[in-house]
Amino acid sequence: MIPLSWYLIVSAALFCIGLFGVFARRNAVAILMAIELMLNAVNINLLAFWRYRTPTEPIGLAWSIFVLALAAAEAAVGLALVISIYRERDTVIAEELDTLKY
Amino acid sequence: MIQQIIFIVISFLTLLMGWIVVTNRNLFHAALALMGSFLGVAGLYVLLDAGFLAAAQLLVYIGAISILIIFAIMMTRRLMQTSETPFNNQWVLGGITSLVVFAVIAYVVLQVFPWQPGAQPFGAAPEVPGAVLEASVTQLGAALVSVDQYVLPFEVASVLLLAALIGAIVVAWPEKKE
Amino acid sequence: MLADWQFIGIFLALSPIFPAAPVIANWLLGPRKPNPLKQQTYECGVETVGDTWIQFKVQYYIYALVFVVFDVEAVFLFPIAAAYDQLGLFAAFEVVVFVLILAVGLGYAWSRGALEWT
Amino acid sequence: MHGLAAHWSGPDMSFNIVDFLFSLVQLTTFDYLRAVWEGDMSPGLIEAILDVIAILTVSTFLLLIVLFLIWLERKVIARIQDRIGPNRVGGRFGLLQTVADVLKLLTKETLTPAGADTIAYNLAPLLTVMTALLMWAVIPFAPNVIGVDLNVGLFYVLAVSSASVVTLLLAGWGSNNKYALLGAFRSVAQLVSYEVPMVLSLIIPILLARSMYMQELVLAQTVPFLIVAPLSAIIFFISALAETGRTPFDLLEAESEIVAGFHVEYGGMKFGMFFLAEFVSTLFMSGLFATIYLGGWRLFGLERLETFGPLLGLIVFFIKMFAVYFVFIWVRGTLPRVRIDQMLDLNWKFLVPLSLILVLVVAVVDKLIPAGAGDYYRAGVHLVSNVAVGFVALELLRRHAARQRAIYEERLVRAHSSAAEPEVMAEAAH
Repeated sequence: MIPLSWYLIVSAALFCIGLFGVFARRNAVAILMAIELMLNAVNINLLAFWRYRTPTEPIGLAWSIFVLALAAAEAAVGLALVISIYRERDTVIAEELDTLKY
Repeated sequence: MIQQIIFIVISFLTLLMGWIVVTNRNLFHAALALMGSFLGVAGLYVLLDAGFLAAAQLLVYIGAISILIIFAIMMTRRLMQTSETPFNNQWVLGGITSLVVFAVIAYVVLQVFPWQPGAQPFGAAPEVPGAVLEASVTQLGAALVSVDQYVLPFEVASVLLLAALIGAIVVAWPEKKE
Repeated sequence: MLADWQFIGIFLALSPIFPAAPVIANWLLGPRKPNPLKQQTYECGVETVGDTWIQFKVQYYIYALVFVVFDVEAVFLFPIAAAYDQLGLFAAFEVVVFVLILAVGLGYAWSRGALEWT
Repeated sequence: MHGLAAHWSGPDMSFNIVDFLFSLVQLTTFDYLRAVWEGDMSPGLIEAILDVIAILTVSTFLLLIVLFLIWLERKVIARIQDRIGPNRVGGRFGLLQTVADVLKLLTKETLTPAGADTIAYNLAPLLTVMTALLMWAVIPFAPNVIGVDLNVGLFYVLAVSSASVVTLLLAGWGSNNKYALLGAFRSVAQLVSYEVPMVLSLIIPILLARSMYMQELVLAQTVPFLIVAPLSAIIFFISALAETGRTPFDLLEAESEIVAGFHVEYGGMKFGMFFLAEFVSTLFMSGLFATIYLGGWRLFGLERLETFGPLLGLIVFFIKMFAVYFVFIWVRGTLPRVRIDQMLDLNWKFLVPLSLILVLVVAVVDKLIPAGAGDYYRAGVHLVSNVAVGFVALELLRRHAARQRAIYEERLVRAHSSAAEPEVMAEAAH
């Protein structure tokens, strides 16, 4: 007997922790990790609504798999960018990557 | 009752691990906590009767994405050794924003869905025969390739993965030295 | 459904006992006389120079990358394989297209020389 | 637990030692206990207690059988290399050799290297054994003996085994040692690479059985999948060799060439745990191979016998599992170690493309077979298509090898002619 709202609250909390990480961390890898947390929170939401609203149809399952694929693609490209930037600029601190400003 | 306790324990651990991910100075420990958080989320999936997604979470997030992250951490490590502050100078603002976002979402959620177990609407998961839930995996498989359901997102997902693979190789692979 | 996973949950909770018991027994039975020499990092008898950081090749990352892509592909293909009874020939062609699109990625990595261990 | 036999029922059954022993022989002990305890305890509690009993039994059994496996491996390897092997401790056959080794490990000092990351360093040996044990939860030992028949059975196995890769990174990082970290990176590259063909080859049994339930995978094997899909079985076997880090893919811990790899800094029982996990997971891979390719507990319907069927099934399963395990040892005793570039080339340029093509071929061929066709007809068609794919692959491999040889020989000849030193000429003259 777990109400839907509990899942939603937990997912919101996880999302906001991730959001805080994205806002506050300096390291680009850490920011990507925080984004992964946010994507996980999204998936909890999707599956919670699937289980409580349409458990007989695989809507939530299908979309959460797509989110999974998206997360994998995002992590792959994001981390490749971080590695590439590190090789060029010798830093992965997000604030120091500001050449576009000038 | 037992389910509620399990839920609370799992979500507490998940959130705690998430908190460690965003606050820990040591990036490797942050990555470990991230794995713990992923595992906790997989536990939530199991409570939601989505066993397949829990296994997929384990396979993709813990088995694959975490490894990518740890590889990236180790390849860019030199700067992380110095004891710098993990946060930038706008962390107070970021914290406030996150708190506000959380408050708004929580307020809306609790307005629509009551928090007491058993209260309507959706105070408890609807009763579904176990066989139906177990068959959801094959249902999912059939839906993924069925023309009037998910075949387009399915093929687009493969294109997305292809793009990610090629893009990441282009970005990360050093140019050949002539 | 949940009852099935109960077994896994209990297993997960109990399984640390089995490796922990011998390690703790080892800790209780073994001698405890640490000294700096014993705790040195093993580097073939030579003293350690610098910290444990080495320049890793991008190669490792590329392998993990291709692995991630094929792992996600497996997540899509497993439920389809399990539901293969309900599907027609057309579904088989969709699977073929799906796999071939990803095979292009593998082919690209190959032709770019990214799979080469140098 | 799925019970075939519902002999044990009735609201007021009491414990009876004869019935209990009989239920042990029938492998229906859990149904018996369930019937005995019914009414005394709530059903949830009964299930939980039975789960705990099952877990403790299986895990203890696995930990103990590793003692035997290590002895077996040493003995067989010794025989293959024309040695005697363990022969002092515990009688002529050295049966207690491993027990002595364990006692030695238990009395070693537990050291933590200076500067180690204590959390990662101590977590790694725990996690590696945990993942090795957790995989056994879905293996069907007999018709009615399986931890739990999950609806994602085989997928669960893959998920847990992929999670075990992380422990290597933990160990490598935690030790604060360059060699350990380098070893961990190499190991992870190997495991991650070989996971791709393994995952792809495991899609094929699922395609053929149309199910991920382990029991249904066994039930679907009227013709063992080793015959229906031999290529998939071979690919799985090769990648299982690599996943468990055994010869010819044991370059992670090539004792004779590099220091032991990611677990250099481990000693005593912590090292023992890595060793243990390696054996448990090798045995698991044998069990998995026996289950999905050799028909698990099936033996021409003999396991359907009324009373002793389940026990027979259990014995059959164990015989198959140990037969596969023996092949693992045999391979170790026969083949030399490969180089890391050869290993990765074999994977990415041969096994992965081959398994991709195989998945496509099996998927299409399976749909082309008319719906009403019998099991043997289907098996025959799949076998033919598999052999065709395998033949083409081998032919391509052969041509590639011939080309490589030609290039190599040409280079050799050129080196000789350009050098043209008197010594070389003299040697050639002899």
